[in-house]
Amino acid sequence: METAFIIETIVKILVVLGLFSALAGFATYVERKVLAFMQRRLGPMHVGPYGILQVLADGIKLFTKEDFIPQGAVRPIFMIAPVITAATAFIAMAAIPMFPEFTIGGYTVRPIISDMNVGLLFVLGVMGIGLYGPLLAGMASGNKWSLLGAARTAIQFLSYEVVTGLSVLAPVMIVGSLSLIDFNNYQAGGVGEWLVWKQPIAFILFLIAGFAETNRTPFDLLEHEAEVISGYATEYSGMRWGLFFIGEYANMFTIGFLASLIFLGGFNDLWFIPGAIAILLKVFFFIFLFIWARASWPHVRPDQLMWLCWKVLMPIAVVNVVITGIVMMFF
Amino acid sequence: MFEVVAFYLFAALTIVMFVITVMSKNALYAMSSLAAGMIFISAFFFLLDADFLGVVQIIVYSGAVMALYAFAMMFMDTTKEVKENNPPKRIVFFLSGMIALLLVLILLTPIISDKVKALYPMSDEIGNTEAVGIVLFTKYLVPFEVAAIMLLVAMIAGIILASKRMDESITLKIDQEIEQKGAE
Amino acid sequence: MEKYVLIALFAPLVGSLFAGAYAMKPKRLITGIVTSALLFVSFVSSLILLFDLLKTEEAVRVKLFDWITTGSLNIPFGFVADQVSVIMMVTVTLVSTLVHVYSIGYMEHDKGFNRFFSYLSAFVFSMLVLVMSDNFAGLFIGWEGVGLCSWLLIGFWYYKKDEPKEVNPSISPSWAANEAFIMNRIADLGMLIGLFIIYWHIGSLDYNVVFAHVNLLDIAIITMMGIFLFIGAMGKSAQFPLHTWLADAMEGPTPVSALIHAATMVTAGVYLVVRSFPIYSQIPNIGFYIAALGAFVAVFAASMALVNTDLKRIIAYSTLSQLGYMFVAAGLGAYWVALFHLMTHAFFKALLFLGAGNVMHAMNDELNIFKMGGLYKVMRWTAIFMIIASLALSGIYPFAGFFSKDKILEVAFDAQHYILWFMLWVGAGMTAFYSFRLIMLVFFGEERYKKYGFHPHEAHWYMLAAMAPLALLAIVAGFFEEPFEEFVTQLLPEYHVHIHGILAVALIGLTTLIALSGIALAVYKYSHGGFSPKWKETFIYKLLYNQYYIPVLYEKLFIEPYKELSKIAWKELDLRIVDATVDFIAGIIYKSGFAGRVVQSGNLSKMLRWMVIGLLILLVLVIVYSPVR
Amino acid sequence: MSGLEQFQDRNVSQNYYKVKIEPYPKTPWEKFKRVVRKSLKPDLLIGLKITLLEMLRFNIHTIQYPKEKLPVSPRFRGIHRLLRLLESGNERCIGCGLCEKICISNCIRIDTKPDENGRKIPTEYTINFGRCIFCGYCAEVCPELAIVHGQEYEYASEQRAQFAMKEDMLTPLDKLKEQKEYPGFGAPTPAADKLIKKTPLAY
Amino acid sequence: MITLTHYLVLSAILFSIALVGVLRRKNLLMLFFATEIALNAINIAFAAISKYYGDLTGQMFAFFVIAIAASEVAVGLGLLIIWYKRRGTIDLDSLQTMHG
Repeated sequence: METAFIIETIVKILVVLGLFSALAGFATYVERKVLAFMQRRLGPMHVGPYGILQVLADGIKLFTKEDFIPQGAVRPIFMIAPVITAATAFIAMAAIPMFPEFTIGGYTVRPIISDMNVGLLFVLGVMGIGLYGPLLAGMASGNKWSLLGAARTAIQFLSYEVVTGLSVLAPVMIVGSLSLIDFNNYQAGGVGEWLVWKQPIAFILFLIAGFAETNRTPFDLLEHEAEVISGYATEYSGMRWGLFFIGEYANMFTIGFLASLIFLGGFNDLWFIPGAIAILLKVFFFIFLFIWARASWPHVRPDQLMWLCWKVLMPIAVVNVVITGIVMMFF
Repeated sequence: MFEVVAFYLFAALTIVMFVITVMSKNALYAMSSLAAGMIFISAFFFLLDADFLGVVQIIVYSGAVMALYAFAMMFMDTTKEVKENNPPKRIVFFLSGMIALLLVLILLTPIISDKVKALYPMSDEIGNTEAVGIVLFTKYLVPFEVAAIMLLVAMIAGIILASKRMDESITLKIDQEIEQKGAE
Repeated sequence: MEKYVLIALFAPLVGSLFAGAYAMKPKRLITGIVTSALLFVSFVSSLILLFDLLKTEEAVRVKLFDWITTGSLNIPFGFVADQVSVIMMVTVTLVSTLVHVYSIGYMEHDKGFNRFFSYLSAFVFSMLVLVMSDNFAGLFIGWEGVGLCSWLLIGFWYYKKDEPKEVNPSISPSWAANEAFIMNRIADLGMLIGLFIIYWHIGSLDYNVVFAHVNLLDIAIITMMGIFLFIGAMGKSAQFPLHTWLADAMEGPTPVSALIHAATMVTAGVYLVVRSFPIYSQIPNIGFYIAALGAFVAVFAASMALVNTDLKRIIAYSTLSQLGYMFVAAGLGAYWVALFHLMTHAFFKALLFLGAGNVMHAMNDELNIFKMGGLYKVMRWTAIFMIIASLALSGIYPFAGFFSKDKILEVAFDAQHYILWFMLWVGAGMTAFYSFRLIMLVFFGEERYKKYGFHPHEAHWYMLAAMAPLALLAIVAGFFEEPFEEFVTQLLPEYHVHIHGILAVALIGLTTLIALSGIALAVYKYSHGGFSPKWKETFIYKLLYNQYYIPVLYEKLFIEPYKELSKIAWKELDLRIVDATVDFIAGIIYKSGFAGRVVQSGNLSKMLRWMVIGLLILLVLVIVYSPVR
Repeated sequence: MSGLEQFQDRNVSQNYYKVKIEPYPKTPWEKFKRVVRKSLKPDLLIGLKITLLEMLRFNIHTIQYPKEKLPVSPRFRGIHRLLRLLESGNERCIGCGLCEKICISNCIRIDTKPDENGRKIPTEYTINFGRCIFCGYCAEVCPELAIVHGQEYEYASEQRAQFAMKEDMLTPLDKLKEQKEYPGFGAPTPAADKLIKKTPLAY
Repeated sequence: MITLTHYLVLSAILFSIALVGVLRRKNLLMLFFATEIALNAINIAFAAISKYYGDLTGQMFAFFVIAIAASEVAVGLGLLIIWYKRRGTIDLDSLQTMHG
């Protein structure tokens, strides 16, 4: 039993690591293509048919590029920072149930690495730890643009973590559990049972905060070229930069999974679509949404970002929680 | 088996991290290793079936408190080595070593009687989070509210302290500056 | 009914706190309006209590909480609204409501507007505590409270400089405030001794308990009680040896004089004597002494008022004189008469002061009546009000003063103290004379103010409106004599006058005659240019004008020896013995501090090291004394 | 009004209209209202709709450059070309040195010698393309239309030597037939004669 | 088997490390760090006792300790930054204005 458990866990970890690394790479291809189409361009076309091998080419380039460390940097921290980003992004996935249970040769597999009863908080917490990657990178680089990027990281992540937490609080109150599997099971009754109908405001807030936490366009201030060169990543090159990149895309997938599980019915069967496919469709919708928004919207100023967080989103989230509480108490 | 391995592994990691924090010349090393140590400590909480405490440790301590430290450190040059004239090592290590020794002695001798009764026994039926919630909002409601007010006060204090005018306080002024102000 | 008691008591406090919140701010009209409104609430509650008491004849008692409970001493915060205190409450709240409204206009341009209303309302609260308390301790709190508020209000313009007499005949407000305060403390010491005696012998301060047990005590002890309590009353009511502060207290704003130094606070002494009638009725000797002193003050003060040229001081002396009348009544056992005169006097004296305030306002705070004259043309309403008040003061039928004052004269005659009666009779004539001397000099005759370049004008309509109810009461209050007597004597002992028929009519006639002749003399003399300047050279005039040289006497007799004594105590006693001892001890501490300051370097790191050493020691102690067995 | 007239009409003020700029919010409450107003107005969604529609229409304008190239304007100032006389095949350059003089970046060098007929011919003609700024003065000043700008714009090279080869610029003899009389920047336009006649002269 | 004693000893060791930091360091920021270590060491002891005596009170105290740490950081860091802005150093010796 114990050995089987260990083997199963290791296999799951490897699958998640490999799959999501690959998916992150693929997502970059998708992003470039979709952005290009939305801007009446073609995107990568040369490597492979329709540029599909561009991912591979990028990978080769990143791996073979010189790993450059500036003289003024604090070496160990500088080196470890990208690993933190990537690692936390993957650790956060440990508590996410990706698919419904399935059996292979009479052995039931639960596609979740660790089912803990504080799963949701764990995911959010570990994603919060992800802020150390950019933060330490910026502080260790010995470069003022990096430092500015790090400062922006700190304020943006810290502030929007509050909104994420508060917006998720209302669904948590309704479901009465922090385990994501419970969330999924709560919405098993079909589209009508989805929490998004009960908590539309929480859903929107969660999405906005998700954009901010994954450092996506309207809120991509950490590495905004016109202002801080490339932010915390200014001094990075090669695979270390690639790790930041993978971490970011993995975080996008995490947010996609979270949003699907909490608000959009998770991996329950949707009409004729089996659950596994349904959740993949939802996650890819969210990925597409991230890209779509990047193509459509300009980004905001840092002070607007803070203002939006503390004076608009957080009060709305608090009011939402209070109203939810009142409704639950009296009805 | 797992527990033993995990305990010793994390104990070693934590101790190493904290020793780095305490001994390091570089503030950035100290901060990073401290943050790492905090996360490793949350592992103990998970081992001790205090899931919620562990998650809170990660979110609050590592996520917020240490990030605040990092943010404060951005005001200083963290890549430089911290220069300080440390007190003589012998005194420091003698004092701390003695205290460590005494503490271990005290804790190893079973002076804690076995008759301690659980006031709020943990039940297996409900999860840790729920149990914590129940105790927190019944027996510890008043301390909880007081803690909330304390946090609010701290928040307001932090905001006021960080506001622009505060570094011009008259009480902190050096005499020269005061005279200068008077002359204007 | 309890809630009305509490409302009546605490509404002024709320108003005071509200106005006090704005104390340091520039003028806010709202403070005046709110405090006035709250006082009106208090007045209405008092009226409700009064009518309730008329119907049920049962006193309302409220016990808020225990204040002091140590050993056998138990002093609760208890309040009672019985016949006496309700009368006082109604009077106090009515007068103070009107004074508040009046002050909105009077203090219009003062920078301490909000502060003024805070103090004024605080005074009313203290006064209500004084009259409503059901024990001597509460009364004493109120007693001290009104003293404090009086001090604050007399010294309201504390920033005015203290100038020598040659430059400015009046003294500085802060000096006056301190004088009043110190005089009152001297008297309060006597009162405190009285309270101690009561507690020592009876073991309680509650009125009911005290009055129930007082007749069981030795007559000497009761006499002591009566004397010491009366010393307190003397201070508050400014009776003879302690009377100087009242005239000086006129340095405060005029509404303060109207409210505190005419209508309410100074009558507290009378109230005290009336309230403790069971004590005083045991000791008629002391009562007679009180009456004699009262009669003396009545004439004494009236005589000083005859020649004074200061508008407010004349009225202040008149107040003194009237307080003397009240003490005569109280001393002779006619407590309800004293209370009745207290009430009517409150109305017309407040009216008189408010009128004086109008005149002062019109004359830019000029107080010398010889600089006024002919003001009737510009200040008709004020003049009418003041004439009404003066008529009431002089005791002319049908004004209120006639009924109450005449009753006192009757009582004096009836008690067969004919000398007292004669003094009071003379006093009545003097009262009439100086009242109308004032009226004539201020409102009629030559328009002297034009020489000094004043431009008088009538006061605001609402100030006049605030005076109107007082004027009305000054006219009609006397007709309530019968119901008043009936109401009050439910609690106070009845006093029947045995004079009937011709004798009574003759007495009334005599009194009216001297009052009328006083008026006639004043009107005649001052409409024909007043007395000749030669009169000012006479000894009598100088004596009266300098207040019988009593302030000078006090200066020589008490203040200067005290200064000498203080000097000796400072130079010899304090410096040589006390300071030397203290310095020696300080020296030891200094030296040890020098030696030990190495530890207290202010260096956190070093301090932390000390802390850890302490922790180490504690841990060693834990090991040594470990509870393992 | 036709397109050209409309373009040439300088009296633009009649078409001016004022853009309504709402006053900048001052109080926090106004700021909040503005955010609500802007959030509830479907501006953000309209942005999304536009990009989505563009994607679905798939109206791509990309030129896949190495495979496709856009035509170049005749007045484009690319790599210089040295021309020959069409009839004889001799170089047009007479070695006057005007181009050398006028070149503002000093990148032209000419060496000349008299030939057997006593005429001056250039022995060396180099343009340092590392320095040339393609201003076109040399072509404009040339009295013989010997040097013009060609259409070549792919300059990149790995060797410095390739930036100054006279052989590369000079029309090769076998391609003489393909050389046009007025090929690029610096040559008069084909209709130059007509335009000159229209110019009124004082004499 | 891991017993309560293991956790308590670990807690004691961590606390002593914090003590070394408190005694040794002169940089105010480092002092703060050492304080955090001390608080965490205590938290481990609380959670362990809570587990081995089957009582949630220990965990409650750990929560309150975390709340206190958060408040301390908010206020302490504000003061620290002000001090740094004014003096350009956060060395403990620079805080000393008395001569002792």
